[in-house]
Amino acid sequence: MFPRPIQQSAPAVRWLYSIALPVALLLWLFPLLGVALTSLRPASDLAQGNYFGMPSGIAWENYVYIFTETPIGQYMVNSLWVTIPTVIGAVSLSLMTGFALAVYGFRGNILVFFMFVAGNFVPFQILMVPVRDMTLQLGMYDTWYGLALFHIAFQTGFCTLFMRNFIKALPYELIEAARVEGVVEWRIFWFIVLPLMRPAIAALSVLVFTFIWNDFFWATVLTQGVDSQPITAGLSSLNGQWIAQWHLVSAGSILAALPPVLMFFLMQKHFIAGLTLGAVK
Amino acid sequence: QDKRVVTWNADYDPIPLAAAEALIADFEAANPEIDVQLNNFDHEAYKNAIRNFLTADPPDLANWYAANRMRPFVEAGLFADISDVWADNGLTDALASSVLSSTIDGKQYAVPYTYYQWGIYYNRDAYKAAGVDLPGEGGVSWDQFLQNCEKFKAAGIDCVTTGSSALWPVAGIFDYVSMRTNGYQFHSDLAAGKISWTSPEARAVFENFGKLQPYVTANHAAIDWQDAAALLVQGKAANYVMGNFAVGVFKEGGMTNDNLGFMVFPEITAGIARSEEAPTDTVHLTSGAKNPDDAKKLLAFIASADAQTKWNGAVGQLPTNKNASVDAADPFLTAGFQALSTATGGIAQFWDRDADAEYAKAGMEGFQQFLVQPDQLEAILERLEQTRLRLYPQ
Amino acid sequence: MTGVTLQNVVKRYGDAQVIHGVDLTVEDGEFCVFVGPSGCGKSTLLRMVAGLEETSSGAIRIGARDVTHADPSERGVAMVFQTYALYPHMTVAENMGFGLKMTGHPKAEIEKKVAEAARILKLEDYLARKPKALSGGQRQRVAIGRAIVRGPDVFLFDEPLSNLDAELRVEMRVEIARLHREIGATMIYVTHDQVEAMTLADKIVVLRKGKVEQVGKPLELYHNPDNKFVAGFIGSPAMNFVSGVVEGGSVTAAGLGGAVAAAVKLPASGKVAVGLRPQHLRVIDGATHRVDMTEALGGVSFIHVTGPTGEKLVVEAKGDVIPQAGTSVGIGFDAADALFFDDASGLRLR
Amino acid sequence: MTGVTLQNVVKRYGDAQVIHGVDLTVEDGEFCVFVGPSGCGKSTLLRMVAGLEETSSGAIRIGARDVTHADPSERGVAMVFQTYALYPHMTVAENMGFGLKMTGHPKAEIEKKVAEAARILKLEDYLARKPKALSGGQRQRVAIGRAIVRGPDVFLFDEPLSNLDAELRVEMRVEIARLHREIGATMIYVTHDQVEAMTLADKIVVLRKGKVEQVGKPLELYHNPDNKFVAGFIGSPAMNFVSGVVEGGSVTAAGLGGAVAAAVKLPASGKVAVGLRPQHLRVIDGATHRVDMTEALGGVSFIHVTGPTGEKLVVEAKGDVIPQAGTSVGIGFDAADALFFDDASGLRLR
Amino acid sequence: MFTIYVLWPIVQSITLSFYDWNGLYNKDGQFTGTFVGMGNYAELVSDPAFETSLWNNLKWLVLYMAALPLGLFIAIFLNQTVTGIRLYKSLFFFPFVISQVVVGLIFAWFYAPNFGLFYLLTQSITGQGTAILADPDLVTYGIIAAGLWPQIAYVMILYLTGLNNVAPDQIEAARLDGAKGLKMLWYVVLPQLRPATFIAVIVTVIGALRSFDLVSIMTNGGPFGSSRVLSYYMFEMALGEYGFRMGYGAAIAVVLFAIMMVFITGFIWKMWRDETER
Ligand SMILES: Nc1ncnc2c1ncn2[C@@H]1O[C@H](COP(=O)(O)OP(=O)(O)OP(=O)(O)O)[C@@H](O)[C@H]1O
Ligand SMILES: Nc1ncnc2c1ncn2[C@@H]1O[C@H](COP(=O)(O)OP(=O)(O)OP(=O)(O)O)[C@@H](O)[C@H]1O
Ligand SMILES: [Mg+2]
Ligand SMILES: [Mg+2]
Repeated sequence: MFPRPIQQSAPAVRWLYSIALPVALLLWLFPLLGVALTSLRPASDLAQGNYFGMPSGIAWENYVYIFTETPIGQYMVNSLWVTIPTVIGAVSLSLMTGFALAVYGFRGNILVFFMFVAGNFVPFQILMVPVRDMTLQLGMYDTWYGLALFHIAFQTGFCTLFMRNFIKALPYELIEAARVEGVVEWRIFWFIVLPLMRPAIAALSVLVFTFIWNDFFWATVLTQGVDSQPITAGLSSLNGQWIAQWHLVSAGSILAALPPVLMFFLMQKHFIAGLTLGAVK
Repeated sequence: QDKRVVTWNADYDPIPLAAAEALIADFEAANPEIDVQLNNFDHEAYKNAIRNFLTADPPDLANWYAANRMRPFVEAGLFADISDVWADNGLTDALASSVLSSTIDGKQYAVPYTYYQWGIYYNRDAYKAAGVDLPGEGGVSWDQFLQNCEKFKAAGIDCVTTGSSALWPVAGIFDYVSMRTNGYQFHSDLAAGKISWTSPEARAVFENFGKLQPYVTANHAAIDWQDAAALLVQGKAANYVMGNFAVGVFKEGGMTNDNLGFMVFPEITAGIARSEEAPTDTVHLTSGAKNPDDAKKLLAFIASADAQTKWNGAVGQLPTNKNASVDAADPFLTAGFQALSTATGGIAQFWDRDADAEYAKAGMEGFQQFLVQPDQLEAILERLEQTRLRLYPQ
Repeated sequence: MTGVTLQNVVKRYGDAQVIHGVDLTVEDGEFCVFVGPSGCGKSTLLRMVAGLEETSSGAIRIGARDVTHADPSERGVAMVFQTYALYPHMTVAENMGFGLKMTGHPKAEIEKKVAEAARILKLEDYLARKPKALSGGQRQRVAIGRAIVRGPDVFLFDEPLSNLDAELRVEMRVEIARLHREIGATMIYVTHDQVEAMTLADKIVVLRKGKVEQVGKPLELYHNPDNKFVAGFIGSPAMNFVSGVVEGGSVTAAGLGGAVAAAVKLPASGKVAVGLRPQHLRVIDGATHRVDMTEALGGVSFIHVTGPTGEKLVVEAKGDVIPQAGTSVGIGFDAADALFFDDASGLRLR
Repeated sequence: MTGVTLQNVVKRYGDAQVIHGVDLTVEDGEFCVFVGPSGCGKSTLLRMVAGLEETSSGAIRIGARDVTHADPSERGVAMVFQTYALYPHMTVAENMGFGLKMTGHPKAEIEKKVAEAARILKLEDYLARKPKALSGGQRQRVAIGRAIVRGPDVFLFDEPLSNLDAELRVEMRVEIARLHREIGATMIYVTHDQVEAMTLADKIVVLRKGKVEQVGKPLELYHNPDNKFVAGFIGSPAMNFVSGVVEGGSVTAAGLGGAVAAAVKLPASGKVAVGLRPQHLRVIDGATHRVDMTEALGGVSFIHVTGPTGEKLVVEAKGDVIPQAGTSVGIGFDAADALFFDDASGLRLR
Repeated sequence: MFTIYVLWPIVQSITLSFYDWNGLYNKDGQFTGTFVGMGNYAELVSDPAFETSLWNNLKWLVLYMAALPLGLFIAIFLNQTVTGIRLYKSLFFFPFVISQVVVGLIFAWFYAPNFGLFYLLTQSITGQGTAILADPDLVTYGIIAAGLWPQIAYVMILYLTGLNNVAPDQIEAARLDGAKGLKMLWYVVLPQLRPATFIAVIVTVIGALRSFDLVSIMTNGGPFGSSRVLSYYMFEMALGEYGFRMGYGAAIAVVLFAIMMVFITGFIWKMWRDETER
């Protein structure tokens, strides 16, 4: 309703709007487009200073190169190893904590809940030294599971907040109705709450997936080698090697950006629902 | 199959790695009862990893750097005293140039096996393009160098280039200006926090540094040393104060022995014995070593002239053992060998290895800032002095 | 015997007491309706019977069993919620059979019972649909069906029709009445709709601020309220009240224009309230009351008048010939229709 | 002259036409009510007058000005929404003064006008409160106050009372009637509540599917509907319709048990619908109709019966003596009360 | 688990901030730090790098807020129903989905001296190319601009959903009241967007204070530390090549935590109010 629907304004304005839309989009995504283009430029173009002109050809070989000559594939696999268990772990844990916090009014409920919320906002830095130290002591430093374990723990805070609010928003009568019908609590959780949580689970999974995939800080802190570093950290160290080879940096960037972008496009509805429901990260 | 195992953690890039493996093969051939297991790390990751594995799961040997860089580990008792290796193999003599940097409190903790010289690499084509006379065999004088810079500037060519986004390249320039102005001992004392930044000597260094400043590539703070190398290759810059490892990059960029030149940094204060920068890489015995005896054998082997000749020959660096030889076909190596062996003033490690880590960092930031904002000199000096007083209370 | 008995039942939320010792017996097979103003505790009382709220003190018995502290599932009750509370991810059949499935009944039995309930409620054609694809009335039927399937002793309804529009409400009301006749189970029904209460109930319980004001058959409450609150609450439009003074055994109500003969036992002196329903009043010639407004609804008209004391009255009139707003009229009534209430306690004087 | 005139007004949404050429004149100071079934276009029509919906074709005039394409704020109208649409972040006073503030009136003047409106609506004590802290009725008053403050020529109301509970609704209805008497501005009022329409309107407009079915005074529509739709729509409970057959100048309605004398011009032959309001029917001895259900509401009872043809009738009965469900009765009526409608067109036969 | 990984470390960090520790255990695995009391904090007060970081953080905080009006502007621009608008909305949202690492690289490329688009742009305008990342006075703004890109996208989505929930009847009432354009926005729409604004402020503040990735990727805090922020400085001190002063790093983290705590408290307080109102 706000602003006034464009359909109600003069044809000239409508025409202007239809022009302005793509132009604005182009400007907005300009850096991204530039990088995408650069990733397809042959190295020779860059060497000749042809940074922005017509590329002399489409160089898919840049992608071939980074796959064959650099461990980017390994980095991506590492990312998956970290991301997928984290999504599964954090979501399933938070389903239970969220249910407990939303449905049972035990003492300290609100306190525990606020703990989760507050933990969610904590600057990573304050956790860094002890978490790194602990991971080291546990012998999980520089392993995907060390990183995933931390992510699960940390994301549980956010996910619980999200799940609790979602379950709270379900009509409480549903649970009461089931109780009157003689359904025990865990079955209520399994047969009533869980199926209704499906959209939330989807939204959260997508969200957590992108968060974790894009995480850089913990990747730097808790991993260091090709064998366990996820793509973000990997890209950063490759960037150190690909000095002045912007076509490679660009190709790597595009690759690193691809999974979350795909995820976003496939699960757009859930993603945005998740963001606005959870709203905090 | 009852070989005794020696474990060795290293941080080699592919070429040095191959050379190290060859070295190990030679050693194992000579000592068939010993099995050396090299565990190679990513170069950057290694700096982090060493702090962990020395405590958690120490190998027998570990790569690291000499001088101040090894001090924390020595003080935490993580590196073992190997004075006996030095004594037993006559290394004090063979590795004479590296004794100082391997020694803490009178004991040796490292076996140096390679270093590389720093100096000025220049593009002959750029000289020609700007109509500047090529430097002669012994380089140019300071005044001449500055005059050349003026000409380069007129021709739109950066006289001196560097890429300081990682900070350390500026330290190379500063070290040279510092050593040429006040000599090696001054550099060493400055790095050790013994000299005030506001002293006349220090000011003199910055004055000379300031003469160079206008001719240094603008925006060097935003680029990496490789980016700057590209500028030299493309002839957009004429001179580059760098370590010998950069030669590979220059050549990859298309330069050849014909248009790439090397000279030592010009003399500034007349009469000061010339000193050079040559960062040394070392291998250490860890305190937690499980097989120290065989590890010491390997250390001795690494220190030997033959092993060093071979390894450095493969990698293109200079051996620390004075009895080793270098590839005569490589003009830069021979020049470097020549420069170092005639450096009567002394061999410096490099600012960030001679100085304590925190102090080194503060210093480099100051150098970089000075190259960007020379008018901030007073503020920079004052800040550095404060840092010095904090880290080295008088 | 599966009636419901409440014995001095009390509910407290923290410090706030919302149910103040309710005693009530609902007979086996009876249709009992709770009415009362919003917030009086109808829902709370019902939910205590269901076991969804803890009982702070007192006892609740269903049949002979004391269920005061029993789990909802063990009480043999079924509840129909205002919001229906259908499980949105299950079909109608699954919704209805869910309770049985969870308590481990065999599949065939569940199916039979669901089919039976669907027949009673004419839901056969919708069994495979999800609740979303149903109209409001159909959803309401499914909610009732879910209750029927389990064959409970007691049905509980919390304003089951208030989310339906007027027309459907009438229809479903008739449906529930039929259902009660058909199954004959004990039912407790919460509503704030006069008509529902009057037409459905065997017994109406009027609640006010967590206390029972009166219990009785609908017309009994209408004609024979125990107190001023019930008199004013039951019946629409509401009863007119005029304050009167007892003087020497008779009542003088200035708002009605004078003395009212009272065939009841009056206090020696003091104030009373005289109650008269709009249909018991009529407009006559006179000049005691001023007409504020008239509302002609076709078959019937309501005349709002203000008496000499400023008290407002509503008069129901048949036919269309009604006085103009602003004119003055008199008010006539049959004193036998008047009810009298003690002014302080509100109790009916009989 | 600030009446409202609609001239062949049409509204289309894309291809769907929802208002089909409405002609209507609302006189200056008149209280005009739009009624009709849900979705018939009442709100749309009102919003077109307000300028919130574009008018696809036709003309709208307010007073002498053609406002068909004028901006809402320029039309001199004020609207009261069903949801009140109060600005939640402003106090009552700010809410009421907002319109004047937007049009740049000086502060002192705004304050004066707000105070005046608050006095009329008895809102003086709440001026500093936010809407959240008000009851439903008070909010409604603020919404009206906001309209008053701007001193518009025409007030528009879209079901302003439907979010209030029954009691408040009556109260606010009286309030609005008083307001209209007091300000005397032109008002257009949309509702689906029979009683509101009958009691408030000077003129009722019955809409159906985007067309005007009949316009007239309330009782005129009640007693003298133009067609079957209006007859069935106005009056509650609704009129009973029984189909009859014209035979030789008289009507035979089997559902009523035989011939009905018709004092109207009948077609030569064919079917007609006979309309009789519940209060015009009475239960008599007989066995033509079966009693389905009875609803005793106290003063009045409704008896639902099914005739021999299966047609259902509702009979209104005074008093409490009513037949039992399941018994058989006869139906009596006065033929003069019956209305006759053409079966095909639904038009009233007169 | 949450306790082990989140709550307990906070306590540990605070404890650690009173020690001087180089991150090494000796060969017996014993902690080698020494207790220095408030020493680390005392040092912080006089540490110019810390001061720079704090200032930069302040700049981040203030300038990041620009994401709010800009995001709102784009949201309003896109809040129409024309064909394909859904696609437009999601494309506009793109930057947010991309890793900050990638964003950093993209902008580094954009700012690169000599051939970076921004450099060329400034060159063509002023004749003198500006290498933002080499300029100590501009570098922080350059990084903030990069950070704003995804942040604006995020805020935009929040506002878009907010706009979706704006009560149409209030807008209509305001139209009748004669409010238009900016007045409408200011008096009627914005107050209704308060929840969205609140969340946007929170995420923006957190984003500003967590600004680690971009600094690390784009400049490593340089040139000469002028683009440091607390979060990066902490990392540098604790795990950087010239760092390994764990205690000092912990002290920085505690300061950062204290700043954040102000906002966390605000958020919790508001949530608590909502919760109890319900
Ligand atoms: N959880 C609670 N905590 C405190 N007081 C409560 C709680 N639930 C209900 N109450 C109070 O108990 C009283 C009775 O509430 P209840 O819902 O039973 O009223 P009701 O008669 O059903 O009203 P309505 O007709 O509006 O549904 C109310 O005054 C309410 O404020
Ligand atoms: N934006 C729209 N697009 C298409 N059709 C619409 C739109 N708005 C309303 N309609 C249609 O116009 C018709 C009239 O709607 P309107 O809201 O005026 O009905 P109403 O009489 O106010 O109904 P109610 O009593 O339910 O409020 C309806 O059939 C509705 O479906
Ligand atoms: Mg209730
Ligand atoms: Mg409507």
